[in-house]
Formats: sequence, C-alpha cells, structure tokens
Amino acid sequence: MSAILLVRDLEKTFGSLVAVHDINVAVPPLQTVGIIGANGAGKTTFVNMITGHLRPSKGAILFEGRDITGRPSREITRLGIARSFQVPQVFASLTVFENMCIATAIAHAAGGLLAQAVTPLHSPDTVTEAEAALELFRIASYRQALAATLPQGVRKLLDIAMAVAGAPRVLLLDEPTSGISIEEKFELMDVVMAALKNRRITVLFVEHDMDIVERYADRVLAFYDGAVIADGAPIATLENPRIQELISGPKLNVAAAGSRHA
Amino acid sequence: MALRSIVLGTLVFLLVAAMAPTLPVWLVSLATIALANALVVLGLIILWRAGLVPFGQALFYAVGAYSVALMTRYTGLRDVLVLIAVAAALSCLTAFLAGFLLARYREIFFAMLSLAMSMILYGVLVKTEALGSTDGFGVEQPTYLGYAPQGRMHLLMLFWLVLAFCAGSALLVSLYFRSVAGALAVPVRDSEIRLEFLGISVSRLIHLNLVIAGTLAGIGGALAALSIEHVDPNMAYWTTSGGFVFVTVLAGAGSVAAAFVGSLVFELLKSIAYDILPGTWQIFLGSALLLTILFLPEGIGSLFARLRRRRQRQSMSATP
Amino acid sequence: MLTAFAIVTDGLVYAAYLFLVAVGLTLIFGVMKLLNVTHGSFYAFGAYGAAIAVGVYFDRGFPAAGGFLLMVLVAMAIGLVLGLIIERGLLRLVYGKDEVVVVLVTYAAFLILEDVIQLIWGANSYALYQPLGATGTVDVGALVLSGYDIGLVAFAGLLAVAASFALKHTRWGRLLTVVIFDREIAAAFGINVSLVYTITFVIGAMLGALGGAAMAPKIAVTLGIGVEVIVLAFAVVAIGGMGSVEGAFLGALIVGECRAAAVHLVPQIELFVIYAVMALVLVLRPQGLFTRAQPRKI
Amino acid sequence: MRHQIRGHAHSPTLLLAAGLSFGLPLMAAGGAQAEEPAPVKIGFVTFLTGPAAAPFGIPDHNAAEILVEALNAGTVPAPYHQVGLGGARIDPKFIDETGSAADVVTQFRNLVERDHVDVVVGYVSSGNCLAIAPVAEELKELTVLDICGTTRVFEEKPRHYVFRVNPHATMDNVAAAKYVQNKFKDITVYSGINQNYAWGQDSWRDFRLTMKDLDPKATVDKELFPKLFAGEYGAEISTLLTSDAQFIHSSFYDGDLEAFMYQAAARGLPQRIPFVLTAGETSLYRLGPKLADGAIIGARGPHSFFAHDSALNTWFQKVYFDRFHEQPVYPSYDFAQSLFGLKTAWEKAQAKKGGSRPTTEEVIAAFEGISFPTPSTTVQMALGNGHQGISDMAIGTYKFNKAQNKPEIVDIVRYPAECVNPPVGVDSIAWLEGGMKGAKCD
Repeated sequence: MSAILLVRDLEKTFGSLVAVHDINVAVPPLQTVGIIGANGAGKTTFVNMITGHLRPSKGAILFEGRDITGRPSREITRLGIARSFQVPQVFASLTVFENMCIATAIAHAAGGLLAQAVTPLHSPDTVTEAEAALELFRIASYRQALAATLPQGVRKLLDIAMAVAGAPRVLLLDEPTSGISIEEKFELMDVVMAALKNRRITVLFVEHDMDIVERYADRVLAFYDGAVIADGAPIATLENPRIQELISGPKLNVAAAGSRHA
Repeated sequence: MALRSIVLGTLVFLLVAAMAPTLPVWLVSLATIALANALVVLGLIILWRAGLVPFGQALFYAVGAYSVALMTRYTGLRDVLVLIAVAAALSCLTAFLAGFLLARYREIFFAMLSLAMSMILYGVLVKTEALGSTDGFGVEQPTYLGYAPQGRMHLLMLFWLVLAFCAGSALLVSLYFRSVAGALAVPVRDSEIRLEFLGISVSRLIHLNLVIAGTLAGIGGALAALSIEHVDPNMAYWTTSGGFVFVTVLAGAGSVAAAFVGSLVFELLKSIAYDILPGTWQIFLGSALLLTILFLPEGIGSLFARLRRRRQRQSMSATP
Repeated sequence: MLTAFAIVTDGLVYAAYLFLVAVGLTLIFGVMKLLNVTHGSFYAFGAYGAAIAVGVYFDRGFPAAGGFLLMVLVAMAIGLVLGLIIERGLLRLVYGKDEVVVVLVTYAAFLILEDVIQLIWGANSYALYQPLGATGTVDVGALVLSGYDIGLVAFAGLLAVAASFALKHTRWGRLLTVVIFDREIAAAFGINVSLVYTITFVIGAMLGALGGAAMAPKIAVTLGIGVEVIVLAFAVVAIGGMGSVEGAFLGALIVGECRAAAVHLVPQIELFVIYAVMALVLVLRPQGLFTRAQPRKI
Repeated sequence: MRHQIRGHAHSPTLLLAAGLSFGLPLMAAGGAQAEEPAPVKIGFVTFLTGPAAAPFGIPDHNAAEILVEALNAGTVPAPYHQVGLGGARIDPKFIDETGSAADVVTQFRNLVERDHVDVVVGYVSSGNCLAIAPVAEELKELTVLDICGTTRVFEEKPRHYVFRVNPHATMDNVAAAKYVQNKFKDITVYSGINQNYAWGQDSWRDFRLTMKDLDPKATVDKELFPKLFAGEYGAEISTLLTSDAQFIHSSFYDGDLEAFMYQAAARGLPQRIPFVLTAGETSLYRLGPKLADGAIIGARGPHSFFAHDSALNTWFQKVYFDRFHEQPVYPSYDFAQSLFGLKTAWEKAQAKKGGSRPTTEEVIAAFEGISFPTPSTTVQMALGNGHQGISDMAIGTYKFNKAQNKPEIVDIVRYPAECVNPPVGVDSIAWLEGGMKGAKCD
C-alpha cells in the first residue's frame, strides 16, 4: 500500500552543524510510529521539518503523494498534518472550552481571513463539536477552567485535542508524556491513543519512555546523532542492546524500573 | 446575551440622540469631539486585545482629518458622507500599506515603528507651507445631503452624525469580536505558534486588525476635523497618539462601550482640569490616570463587566 | 572638505548629547523591560538642578573644575531622590501589569512632574552660561569648536566604555546581565531581583539627570525640555536595540551623523531624518542593531 | 440645569483666579452685589504652562493681572481712568492655551457657552488664532486676538466678531529688512536661521521678499530651519560659521534664542557675523552681556525699549516693575494694547448709547477703524475692514551698558505704520511680492 507520509534524504543544517541527515522514512496510513533517541539526536528537528516549522536544507517530504517540502506550517496544517508540542501551546488566558471552540471554529471556517471575520465563533455545530472533543479527550470537567491554571496532563490533552480539531490525517506528538508523573503517563496515552484510533489518524510520537513506546507504537524510529539508526518493530528494536545504550543509556532502566514497580 | 447588549446599545443611542437638543451647547460640542476620538480608541482596543499598542495611531487620524480638510479647501465637495467616505478610504489604504511593514512587529518595536511613521508624516506636514505648516488651515462646514444647517443646528447635525458613526462602528466591532477572526486577538497574545499550527496566518490577522483600527482612526480624524473646523500637523504628533493610548488604558480593552465612555470621561476630566487648575491641569490628568490604573486596573469598562456579573448573580439567585 | 569635517564633528557632538539622554533609558529597559517615560523628567530636573546650583557656584567665583564636579553630584543626588520615589513609591505597585500599562504609569508620573517643575521653579527659563565660557574654544580653519562640546564628546565616550565594561566585568554587571537574560533564572540563583530593579532604576535616573545637567550649559532651561528628549531617546534606543548600551552608543552615532549631514547638505529633511533612520533600521533589523532575536523554543 | 453647571464651573474658578491674581476677582465678586453695573466677564487665554509660557504666557498674564486690577480700581492714567469697561468692573477668567487645536476650541466654547463670558481676549499661537476665528464667528462672540502674528486671520476671510489690535508679523521683517539696508552698505549675501514651524517660515519668507524688493542683488547663502525647541544647534552653528553672509536673520525667541546664542557665542559666531533678531527683545534682560553688541533687535512693534515716552508708558512700566521686579516685554505691551483697544471701543459704544451698557454688536461697530493711544504708541484699526490694527515700527541695535549693567538699544530707526504695513485691501504677501506699492515712508 502507498505511504501517507514519505520522507526522502531529508537533511537540516544550522550553519556548519548538521542536525539531521539522510532520513528516509515511509509511513503507511493508520500506523503509529514511536520516535526515540537521546536529546539532540534530531527528533524534534525532524518533526519541525515535517510540520513546516523548519525548512529542510535538503531532501523531500511527500504527504499523500504531494510534495510539501518547505511549505509554511499553516498550509501543511490545512493539508492535514497536525502536531502537538512538548511545551503545550494553548491560549492561557482563555477557558478550556474557548480554546476548543477556537480550534474547531478555525477548522470549520472555510475561505480566508475575511470570511472568518464574518463567521460567528459560536455557531451551533462548532460548539457541539467542541463539546464532543472535550468529552473524547476526557477533559470536559475542566470546561470552564482557565488554560493557564490547568495541571500539566490536562494541558497536554487540550493541546492534542486542539491539534486534532482540524481533522488531520497525520498527527505528530512531540513528547506527549514529558513532565507527567509515571503513574499518569499511561492513563494519558490510553486516552490519546483511543481518541486517535477513533478518528483514524496516523500518528508519529516522540517519546523518551521506552515502556510507552513499547506499549503504543507499531513501529519505532531510533535517532542517533541526526540519523535514523534503527527502524522496525518495537520489541526487536528496543531489545537490541546497542540501541539501548546508544539511545537511552541509563534513563531507560530508571524509567523502566519505575514503571515496572508501578 | 449578544442581542441584549445590542438592544441596550440601540436604546442608549436613541436616548442620547433625543436628549442632544436639550443639552447645553458646550456639552454637545465637547461630546462631539470626545466621540470622534472614541472611534480611534475603539481601534486601539482592537489592537490592544492582540497585545499591540501603537504609539503612532495619530498617523491615520491625521490622514482622515487632512483628507476632509483638503477636500473642503480645494474641491467643491461638501457633502458630509462623501467627505467621510473618501477620508475613510484613504486612511484604510494608508493602514493597508503601513500594515505590510507593521504586521511583522510586536511589542515595543511595533510601537516604535508606528511612532516613526506618524512622525514622518508630521515632518512632511510641517514642511508644507502651502498647507499653513504648523498653523494648519480651516475646514469648511459640510452639507448633509444638500442641507446646510447653520449655528446651533449645524452643531446638532454634526453631533448626530458622529453619534451615528459611533453606533455603527460599535455594532460592527462587537460583531467582529464575536467572529472567528475577531476572537483570535487574545490567542495572538497567548500563542502565535498554536495559531500558525491551526492554519492561521498571524501576520495576516494582525494586518486585518491594523486596517480596521486605521480606518476607524481615519473616520475619527475626519469627524474631529469637521467639529474642530481646523486641522494642523499636531494631529500627527506622537503626543496625540499618546493621548489616544492614554484614553484606551483609561477605558480598558474590556468592552466596546468602554471606548465611548472612556473618551467622554477623559474630555470632561480635561475640561474640568482646564477650568479649575489652568496652571497645573497636568497634575490633575496624571493623577486621574494613576488612580484609574491602580484602582480600576481593567479600566472604566470593567465597571460594566462588574455590573453585568452582579446582574447575572441576581438573576441566578432570583431563579433557584 | 571643511564641510565634511564639520559634519563629522557636529555629528559627534549631537551623538554625545543623544547618548547621554539615551543610555539611562536603555539600561532601565534592558533590565526591567520598562519603557520609562519619566526619563524626560529626570533630564529636566537634572538640567534645572544644575542650572541653579552650578550657576550659584560660578557666581561665587569658585574654580571652574569644581563646577563640573558639582554638576555631576547634583545630577546624581536628583537621580537618587527621584529614582527612589518613582520606583519604590509608584512602580512597585504596578510590576507584573501589562507592559503598556506600566509605560502609562510612567507617563502619568511624567505629566505630574512637568507641573511640579513649574511649581518649584516657575515658568521662567534659567541659563547656565558660565561653563561654556570656562572651557574656551578650539579653532580649526574657519570652524570654531567649543571646548565644552569636545569635553561632552569625550565624557560620553568614557561613559559608554565605562558602562559596557561595568556590565561585562564587574560582579554587579554580571548580576545585571543575568537579570537581563532571564528574570526567573536570576531569582532562582538567589539574586534579589527587586533590589536589582531599584538600583538599576536609580542609576538610570542618575544618568537621565546627568544628561540634563550636561546639556544645561548649552540650552535655556525652560518648561517642556523633557518632552523633546523622551522621543529622541526612544528613537536612539530603538535604533540601537532596546536595552543595549553599545546599541545606544551606535544608535546615537548614526542619528547624530545623519542629522549633521542633513543640516549641512539637505536642511529640508532635518525635521524627520531621525525618524526616517529609525523606520529604516527597524525595517531592516526588526530587533534594532544590537539585540539579536531570541530563538523561540517550542 | 445649565445654571447649576455654570455655577459649579464658576465657584472654583473664583478661588483659582484668586490664587492667580491676588484676590482681585474676590473684589470683583464683592463689588458684584453693590448696585454698580454688573461686571464684564472676560475670558483671558494664554500659555500658562509649557515652553511658550516663559516668553509669552507669563508676561501676557502678568500684564492682564495688573491692568485688570488697576482698571477695576480706576487707577490707570487718562484716557483710561474710568473704572473697568465703562464703569463696569472686569471679572477675569484665565484659561491655559496649551493643548491641541481641539482642546483650545473646546475651551473657547466652554468659555462662551458654559461660563458666558462677554468677551474673549487672548491667544498667542497663530495656529490657535486661525482655529478660534471661525468658532468666534459661529458663536457670535466678540474676540480680541492678542499676540499671534499670522496675516491669514483677516486676509483669508473677512471677520465680524474677531479683532486683532496688535499689528501682524509682516512689519517686523519689513522694518528689519529696511534697517539692514542702511546698517550694512551694499549687502551681497546673507543667511537665515528660523524655527521650523509656521512663524519661523513666514518670518523668513517676509524678510526675503522685502530684501528682494529693496536690494535685488543680495543673495541668500545658508537657509536653516532647525526643529522648534531643538536645544542642540552645533550643526547649524558650524554651517553658519562656514557661511560668508554679512548678517544672519533669525526670528528665534526666548528659549531657542538663548540656547542658540549661548552655543553660538561659545563658538565665536556673533563676533564674526552680526545677527538680526526680529523677536530678540524678550530675551535681552536674560542674555545681558552674553549677547554680543551690534545685534539688530526688534520687538514686534515699538514696545519697551522702543516705546514713545508717555505718562501711560511710565505708569505701565512702573506698576509692572513694582509687582514683578522686571521690565515689561513686548507680550505685556501687546496685551495692554488689546485691552485698551477693547476698552476704547466699549466706552465709545457706551457713550453713543447715552451711558448704558452696549451690546456686542454696538461694541463691534464702535471698534471698527478706531485709533487709540497705547503705552508704547498709537494703534489704528486700519486693515481687515477695521478689524486689524497697525502701528509704527521701530528697530535698533543692541548695546550692553556695562556701567549700569543693563541692556540698551541704540541707533533706533522708526518707520511709520503705512510704511511697513500693506495698504488697505492688499494681502501682505501680494504687497511684498508686488514691490510694496503704496508704502508711505516719510
């Protein structure tokens, strides 16, 4: 079957520093890909290039066969690739509900800015859809809370929910569980993954916790020093001792140990 | 809710319009200028919600004022609607062009760049001796669809005109605030990245807000020119812009009505200050501003908000 | 040839003037992220203070050198008092509010101080003419340079060097740099940010007053001199890069030379050459010449 | 209701005016209950704050203070010995002129429609005069413009309710140009430095036009327009130092003039090239020895140093000096002329009416075209259908009297009014461009 996301010879250099190079990946529809690697291995750079936050120095990115290399992020979003952020990007001074409404309203508003200037924000179907999304991500109880006051987990969920509002076909999650206590991690990922399956979305997620990867990924991309050093089924890849010490070193054991006890 | 405030606004508008003839003349002319300036403030509120504070909004104010003045001076055009339409179009165009530069800037850099632009216009106007340099020149009285009122009637017609423009702008702007694009102002301040990744071009959004605010400022300037019957380069000077920001803070970005109430309060304050403290009215104004910031941090507008909340609380308790 | 020389020297003198009025502003902005409109009042108070105190001093016929020392002392005293009053008494109450609101607070304070000046010193203008006489002149061909101007340029240069040295190589300077870089981190390091704010603001106020004192001998000290200075200083700071001493220096130099060139070659544009330069620089380098855009972390 | 507003607005005014003018309005108020005629309410508008206060506002306001007081006490020498205006005391209300045109117009409307003043006297800024004139016409309010010099007020439109006793600015520069003709033999080149706003631009234009008429071969070398209140003039001074002009024309006044002079003197400019300062008089007492001898000085009329001596002038200078310990400068004289003009017209109208209080229209009818003595000279309401005054003009050369340690003006030359002002019905620019036809100079 054809890949929904195809990355060819992707390379990004900052001046003399080569952040990532020779990335070749083909992601089939509805697959869930875990991206692992030590800090600075190039994971986020990779995500930023696919979502148009960074312009690749070399190589090509194809989405549903269409070349999207170096397009601005808002276009890529409109095309159907959404993302969440390691540091959740929500509208701190608005309530959870308003955040969600805005996300859905934007997704709905056809045409350009001028069209959006005359479409009301709270149209019945945007509201119902926003409500539905909050239910789906299990954060409806925080409906009226200011985003600024949310606990980290909820903020992450809201961030993802907003990303999904545009009904993307591909979603990139940048460290969805970072800054979340080990106990909550799985809870959160269960909610997210269930929701994404429900919406039939292809997922790439950057993750440090190997148990999470093992549990949720159909496939693992291992980054090291800007290159993909392993690409395969989770178990096989994660068991590989060379990968283990190259990627995660001691961190894995601690995290793993912690979670096994849990 | 939205409907409620619209109905309320219409009532206030009609009431004031009906009361005008019974008000003392000085108050009417004071209110005319105050409301004309309020349109500029309304524009500033739009920008402030997005975290943008221009120190050069006087640029568009002056463009509007000078367009009207020049038309009455060099062309036969006298009809008030034509004059204002042209002024609005020109200031809109100016804002559209300036927007290409300004939309890329934020915070203090935005403020300073807009200041620089307005000061360049100021410099040009001062240099244009044909337009009386700093002395400026007079504005002929307009006609209203062929009707040329005199004396008191002229004053009232102008007041009603300004009032009508205020009502119209208030309605449109509050509708805009309820639209998708209008609702994005606060998000711009909170997280531009998220907006970009929701598929919104933040710079285009800001550009749109700049054009709206600039056009409002231009209409305000045009109306002010008609009521002062004189224009001069000071209308483009940075202190004029500062004055508008002053009123915006006094009013608060809370609600549309705040712009008008704030501007009226400001003009009245100034008038009282001039009257009772000719030598030291700045102390009076400065203190007024300080007290507002300290005790009404959300501006005069927050008073309405409080009232509304109280009303809601009452209605809740009323229906248990 | 002579014109070229004149442009350079005049530009330097004007640049010195601009730097003196801008350096305090940029320091305060850098550390406190506060665009301090009250700076104009500091300038005015400094000018009035110097005009009166130093005037009396010279009238007594004391040695000139002491007069210049006194000028500096008066400025520092005024900066200390005013700075403390404004920062402790007023800004304290509004820290953490919207940036523009804080700017408006300083604007309100400026309005009030404008009238306070009139209440203290009246509406008549004061002149501090003695220092110009005391410093003599230097002839360069047809051009006669005032010794005081040369001193002013030297003083501004020294101040610039001293300031950027102090920021880089003294303990205090490093503390400031930390605060400038990141308030939270500074607090985390156990730096008493609030104290740093107060001291910075007072130093900024002193520099503002010093600017006024240094200009007092050249101008008629009269109402409204503060207003003129504010927007000039803003322009210089915006051009150089908000919060950078080197930037203020470079900005002053650019504006000074451009203006001098305008006066000599195309007087018609003198009125807005400063703002033209400012617009140009902001368009080409949105962050000003000296501050680099911080990368946004996501 | 309006009455309340008015009362409310008024009581603090009295308190304030009391503070401002030494309890005089209290007297006025006290007098108001007596059976004598109701006081004439006059709104006085001038710069009480800001940079224009020192040069114009304060001398203006000081003159108002002592003259209103003296008029109400009836202690002014003949022909102005009658109390107030035709026996009715003057009840003054002072308003600051600082602010935008909008502010100034609003304050004017408040004076007329809220405080119901009978007459408004004032305005320093030409821009404000131009802004006020049409409003005064619209409100049918008798308004006497005071210090502003622009010719446009009466040349752009005929005015009915607006008067200006003080001659417009044209004659300052005409006289200056005539004066330099016999001061410097065969002028070939001169320079000018004027503030970059209407007053400076107009002054320079008038001076150049007159120079063209009188001395076509003279050319302009440097033409500088520094920003108003610029403060730092290094570049301008260098430019002028490198100029081979025989003299430098400037309409600078007060703050800018003094700042410029300190900086210029420090660099030896005045010693090298003499200055023609058309508005220099306000600063002479402050500049004193710092202004080089030989500077040519104007006072916007034959005021202070140039005043014809008369009992009125001696009295004026005395009361002014006794109160404020300084000599009155031309803005003070300008105010005196404005007020005495109004008083003359008022009392003429009242006499015509058999002693009863005249209406605005009657005062206007009486005002048009009258001539009357002022402390410094005689004013003739000759131009603008009798609404714009003219007077003779005098220019002289500065000399600091070290012996008595006070400034002096020597080589004073007087020019008759018809010599330095355009004839009736001719706009001043047209007159200058047309070679000053119809000037009567002997």
